[in-house]
Amino acid sequence: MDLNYSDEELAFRDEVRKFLDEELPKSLSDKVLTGKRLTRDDMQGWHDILNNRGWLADGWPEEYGGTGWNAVQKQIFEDESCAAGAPRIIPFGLKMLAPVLIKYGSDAQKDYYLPRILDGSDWWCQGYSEPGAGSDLASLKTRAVRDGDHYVVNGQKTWTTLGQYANKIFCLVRTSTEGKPQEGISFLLIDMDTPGITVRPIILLEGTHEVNEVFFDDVRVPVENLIGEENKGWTYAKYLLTHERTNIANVGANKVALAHLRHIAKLQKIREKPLIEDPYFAQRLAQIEMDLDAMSTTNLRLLSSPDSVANAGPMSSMLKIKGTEIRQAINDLTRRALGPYAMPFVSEALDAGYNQEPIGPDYAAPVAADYFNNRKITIYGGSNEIQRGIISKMMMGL
Amino acid sequence: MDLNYSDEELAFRDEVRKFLDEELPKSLSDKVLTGKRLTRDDMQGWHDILNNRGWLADGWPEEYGGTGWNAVQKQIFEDESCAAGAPRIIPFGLKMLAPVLIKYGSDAQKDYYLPRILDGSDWWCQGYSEPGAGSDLASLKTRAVRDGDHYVVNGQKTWTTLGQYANKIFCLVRTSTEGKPQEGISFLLIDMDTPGITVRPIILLEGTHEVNEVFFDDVRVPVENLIGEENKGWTYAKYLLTHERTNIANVGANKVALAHLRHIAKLQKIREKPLIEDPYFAQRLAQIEMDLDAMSTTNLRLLSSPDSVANAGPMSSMLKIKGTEIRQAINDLTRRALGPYAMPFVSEALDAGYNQEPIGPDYAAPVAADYFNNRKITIYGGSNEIQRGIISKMMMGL
Amino acid sequence: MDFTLTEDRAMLKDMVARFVADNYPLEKRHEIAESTDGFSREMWAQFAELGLIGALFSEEDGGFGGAGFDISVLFEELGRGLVVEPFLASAILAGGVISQLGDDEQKSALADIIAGGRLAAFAHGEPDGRYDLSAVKTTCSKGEDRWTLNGNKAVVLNADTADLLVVTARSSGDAWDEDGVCAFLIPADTDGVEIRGYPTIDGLRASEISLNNVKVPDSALLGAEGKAYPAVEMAIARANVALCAESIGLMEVCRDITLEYLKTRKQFGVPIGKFQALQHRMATVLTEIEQARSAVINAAGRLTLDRIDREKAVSTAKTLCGQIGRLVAEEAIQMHGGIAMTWEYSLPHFAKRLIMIDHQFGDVDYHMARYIELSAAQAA
Amino acid sequence: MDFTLTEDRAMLKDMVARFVADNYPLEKRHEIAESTDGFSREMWAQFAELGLIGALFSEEDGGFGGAGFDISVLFEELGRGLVVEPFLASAILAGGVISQLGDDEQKSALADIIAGGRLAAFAHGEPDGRYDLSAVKTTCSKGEDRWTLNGNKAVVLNADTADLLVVTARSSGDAWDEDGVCAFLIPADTDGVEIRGYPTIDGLRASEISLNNVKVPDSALLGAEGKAYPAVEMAIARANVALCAESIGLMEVCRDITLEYLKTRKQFGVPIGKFQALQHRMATVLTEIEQARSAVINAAGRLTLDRIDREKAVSTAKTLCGQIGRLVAEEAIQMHGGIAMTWEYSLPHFAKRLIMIDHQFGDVDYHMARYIELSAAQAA
Repeated sequence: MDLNYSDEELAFRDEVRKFLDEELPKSLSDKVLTGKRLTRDDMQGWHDILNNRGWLADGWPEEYGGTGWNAVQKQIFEDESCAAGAPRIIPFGLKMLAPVLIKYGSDAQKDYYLPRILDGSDWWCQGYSEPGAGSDLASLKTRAVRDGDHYVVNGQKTWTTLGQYANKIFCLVRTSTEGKPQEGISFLLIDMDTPGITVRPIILLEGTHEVNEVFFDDVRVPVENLIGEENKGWTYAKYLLTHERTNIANVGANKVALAHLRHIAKLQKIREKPLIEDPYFAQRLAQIEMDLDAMSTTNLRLLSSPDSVANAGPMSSMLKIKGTEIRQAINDLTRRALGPYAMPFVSEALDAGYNQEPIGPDYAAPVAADYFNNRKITIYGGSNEIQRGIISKMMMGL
Repeated sequence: MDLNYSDEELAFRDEVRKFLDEELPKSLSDKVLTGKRLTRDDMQGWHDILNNRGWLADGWPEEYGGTGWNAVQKQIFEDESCAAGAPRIIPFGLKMLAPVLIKYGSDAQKDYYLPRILDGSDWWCQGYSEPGAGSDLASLKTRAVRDGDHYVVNGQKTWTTLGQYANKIFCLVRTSTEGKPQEGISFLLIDMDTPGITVRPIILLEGTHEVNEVFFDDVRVPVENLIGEENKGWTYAKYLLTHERTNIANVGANKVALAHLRHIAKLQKIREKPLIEDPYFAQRLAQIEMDLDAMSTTNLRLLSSPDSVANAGPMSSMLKIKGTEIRQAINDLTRRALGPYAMPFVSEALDAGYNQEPIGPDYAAPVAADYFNNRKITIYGGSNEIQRGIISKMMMGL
Repeated sequence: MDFTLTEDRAMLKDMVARFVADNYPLEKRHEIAESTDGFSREMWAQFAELGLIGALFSEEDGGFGGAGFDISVLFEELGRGLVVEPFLASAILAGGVISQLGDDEQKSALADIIAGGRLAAFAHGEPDGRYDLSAVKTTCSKGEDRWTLNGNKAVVLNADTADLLVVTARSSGDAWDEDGVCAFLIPADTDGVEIRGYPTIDGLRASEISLNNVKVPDSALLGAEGKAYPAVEMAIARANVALCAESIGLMEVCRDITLEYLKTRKQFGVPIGKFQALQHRMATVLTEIEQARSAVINAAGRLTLDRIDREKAVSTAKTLCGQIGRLVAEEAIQMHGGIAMTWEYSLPHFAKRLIMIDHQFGDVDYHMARYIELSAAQAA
Repeated sequence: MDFTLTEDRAMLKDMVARFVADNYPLEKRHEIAESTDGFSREMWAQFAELGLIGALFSEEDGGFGGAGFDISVLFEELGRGLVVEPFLASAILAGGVISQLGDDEQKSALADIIAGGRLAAFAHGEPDGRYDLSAVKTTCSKGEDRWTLNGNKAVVLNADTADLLVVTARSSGDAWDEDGVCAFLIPADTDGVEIRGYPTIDGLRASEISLNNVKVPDSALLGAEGKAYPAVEMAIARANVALCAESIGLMEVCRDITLEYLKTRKQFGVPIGKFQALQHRMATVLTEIEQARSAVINAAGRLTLDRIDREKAVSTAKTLCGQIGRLVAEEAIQMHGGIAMTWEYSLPHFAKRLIMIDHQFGDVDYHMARYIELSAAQAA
């Protein structure tokens, strides 16, 4: 047992800091740290900078361009990136599709798609959920019918995050209705430019456009775009979801959000004293700090333990549950920290370039919207209820 | 809407206070208010005093000797009795069996048993639960087989509270194994002196003897001791449980326990200041006060509302859940209030007549034991999980 | 004790419920909330005609109600409809202060307010004041026969459409002194009054107000110089009863939408309401809503008690409604899943309002602390 | 960073686990706990022989361990066995102070303590002191070549069987000053020391001690006059790591017993573990236990850091273990139902100890407040 960074780890941290200091544009980190909305170019720009440095693919094997980092290095990179105000890396191609391609894709698929993910040629989005298939993903209905050397796809996907920017979508489609619902699912890669695809925005409860519906109307997809075997897509889908949950602990981002909350709590006054000195507020803040401090060790401990692969399912479920609960607690307390100034909501103030005087303190504008928006994190990627089910099935045999 | 007592209600309250002042023995209220253990005579003595005044049976129709009080009067009586340190009335005959007798008993049964409940000739205990039939009461296995004009009873009951003092037990027994489990159950009155009955104490986790196991070995019970019809006992049992839950809100007792906690918190010091002024403690205390203040109105509101009969099931479930949660919160906070002095446990110190110097403050002795003992209240009388099931079935149709 | 509504209030309740159900569907509410005014003048006129504004005033003031239970009955139904019209700003807050402190001349404005012809707003909270009732730094200094006001007011409900403002300012003492707080009734277009309106995240309108050498006549002073605090406290106590009652309406709508969804939405081949984990959580939601309702009844009924008992009941209600409102809103969203995250679905709009009520006139922590202080003062 | 145990500690863990499983069944534990001494001298001798007491001391002090992870590994296993022998009192607390402050003469007692031949106890807490570390009102006044001690000590673990006492007393300053606290190492049978032993609700033994004109020689003073506080704080930090680790062992036993029960106990025709409401609560229990374990690892590993970082980590662990321990104990009892209320079943004894750990050396509220103070000091 040793909780201290080794000399190598410290050297790595310094290297990361130097890189961030030199390469992360100030205009971009300012946007991130003040909660402004990012454009497609903002996100793509940071992706390209990381790719140039060879630090984009921290979860890939080195042979495909991965970094070869261990769990501690990954955490150092995440912590430092978040602290510096780097945008989050868009995960759909890099962290969700790529592991599936690497494990189950053909050589041709790997050779073609992986480099395009790295160099930004492709922006992927995810075609999993459907209006009738949320937590119960296996009940999906989008059909793909073989017609010569194409599949013809009909149906509808939903909750497609940043689908408005994507040129590719990976989809779960039903290729058979026989057997259990899981058994007739296939995993298809689809070009968003194919005729018959329509993207319709879904506006979220606080008014933003992050997610979309994607409609498929006789969309013809070449059979070589199938991953692995027909009707085996459920295996690949589950593999992907496990990877998604591992990323979802978000320790680094939570640390930054907590630091921002502390910053606000020092500036906000309650009866002329800093809010952070108010005993009730201090108690709520301390609780979150303690939870996150433990969570950070839980994260490293579970990710670096020898049995991490065997228990990947339930362990990542625990990380998902606790990570999202802590984040929601931070969002909630940040909202409270503002007092009455949580109420004003001038949506334009969240766009870069807004130059009117803020309503109330300059950090107030995104806070309530973030609280509402982040209700999603306990719902998506397998709701926390689904995660509890996984834990009780896999760890307890209940 | 009027939250104030009417003149008549105020007059009633004064009458109750005068009675308590004159009739409740100081030696008894001292024991109750300091958390000492009560003897059988203590409990029976108070029962007799109430009976002499005609104030024993507040839930019975007047024709059988009931008080004829409405919901508000009952609450006033409960509040005042608890505040004065009156012992709780042993409910098994008076509040559990009697309503069943009155609704489903024969005239002969009513004529014989009801007066004996009032005058203390009979001390009843409850034979419901079995080792394999707890929350799932309908799965009970104790058999009663008809043999001439007797039933022959074999089996085992458990959690029989104060069975060591009882001369009678009312039992659910299986008289048929056909149909659904609920359909073959009968409701029998059994004399504890009948040959074949053995009572074995169960010692609770804090070391007290409150509950028992009762074994039946070829116990012969006259058929006239059957309540209502054979195999219809489930209906009577459910009726009884609903009455039990209504009493279980325990608002008056909770108010006294809370007042005692406030008293302790004024005497306990934290860095030379009264504990009650500590912001964290004050917050926990205020939360309980607020919950109980609302609960007290919920209780009166639901009990006195016109649809109280129709919704008796789910309403009493809500009262049970909230009442027990509040009581456990009080027990928990009282335990914390003591600091290190929650640990010492000299069991004899809880018996009347113990005359050694207390360990720590004189109010400390019963506190931790009460906390542990009262874990039972969310389990018995239909666990809070069972109550949530009732609410979701009956109020929500889920 | 009696827990049934009087016949008059039962009628009021039915009337509002029916009107809102018939005339205030959610799409219409969105349209109204997004309009320039942030509410509908036409609706407001209809509400006035139905006597709903008058229900919040005593007969003496030209209304026909004004008691705690009148407020709670009305606002519960307004909550059910997510009504955005300025009942709180114009009637309860500004109207409430005028009613308590105004002379005959000033009180003549009440008739217009009740009739819906004039709108008033209550410019009291300040940028650094958070929820504290006496946090008035805006100054008023008296000249020959007029006063000069300087300062800033924060998150003032419906000020950008108000004809009249009730403005608080300090003639003596330090911020956080109760003594020295004055209230003035002034036209909203008085020189030096700058009002910057904006939407709130839950669909209301509020404003930042700056007061730059605002000159007002002596006759604008409401009540005695420096003695406005008790009336402010009382008006805000009534506002909190209104907000808590509104939250009960919101909670019950969230509950009902969720129950309906649990019965109809299928996953894994069955309605999700068949899942015991959700059933038990929903049972908790139902039980807690009854607790919140009781707290609101207690607060509405105790508005007539002594100050400390009144304020303790109000703080209890605002604390419990804040806690339980959050539970209800968050559980309703979580049990729905993704659909509850979308603008086009009904639930999130009720949930948003339910959460944001905690930010008006004191959140859970503020009222908990206030309750503790009041209890200590009572014990002393 | 590295989260695997060293080979030595892995062996220690296995050895203790095996010994406890083989020699310390629950019936035996009850028998031991109910004996006059409240522990078994025979067991103690065996523990000593196995080197378990020595594992809590550094090589310099004649042990072969003594680091945070040695404490946590050992106490977790002691927790699993509900072991009542005085590891905490004699080794961690009294031994820990002697080790830090003792001169060679005084430290010679450590060999006996490690060998199990002599028992020591730490008489520090006082009747009015609650959990505060500097709440020492017991006085010590210096005469020619001896000191006179007067005062009372409260809930002192295992004092009634101790041969030696480490007693704190104040030579200067007011209660709650850190400066002025002295520590003395004295025989327990010194004249004027009155010890009243009693059982605790979780099966341990503690004592009230009164010190009436207790005369002790100069040579009994541990370290410099009035400067014992830092050593007391450090000894109690280590005690809290021990208690937190013990609580992890207890939590895991409660979890395992409950899981087993959920799989075997049938109601409504199925094992109760099939009920989703219980499954989800159990998943929360599992997740939180991982959090508690992480907090203990952090505290054990940070014992060597600067005072503030060390104490923050300790307070974090004691807070989280207190909160999560209570969750685990209460949920385990509730999910069992009635059987968990009975003395003859195993679970409640683990649950009782788990709850009562919160009452030793600072409960959840105390450590939360302490954490906040330390954070503020760090920020300043």
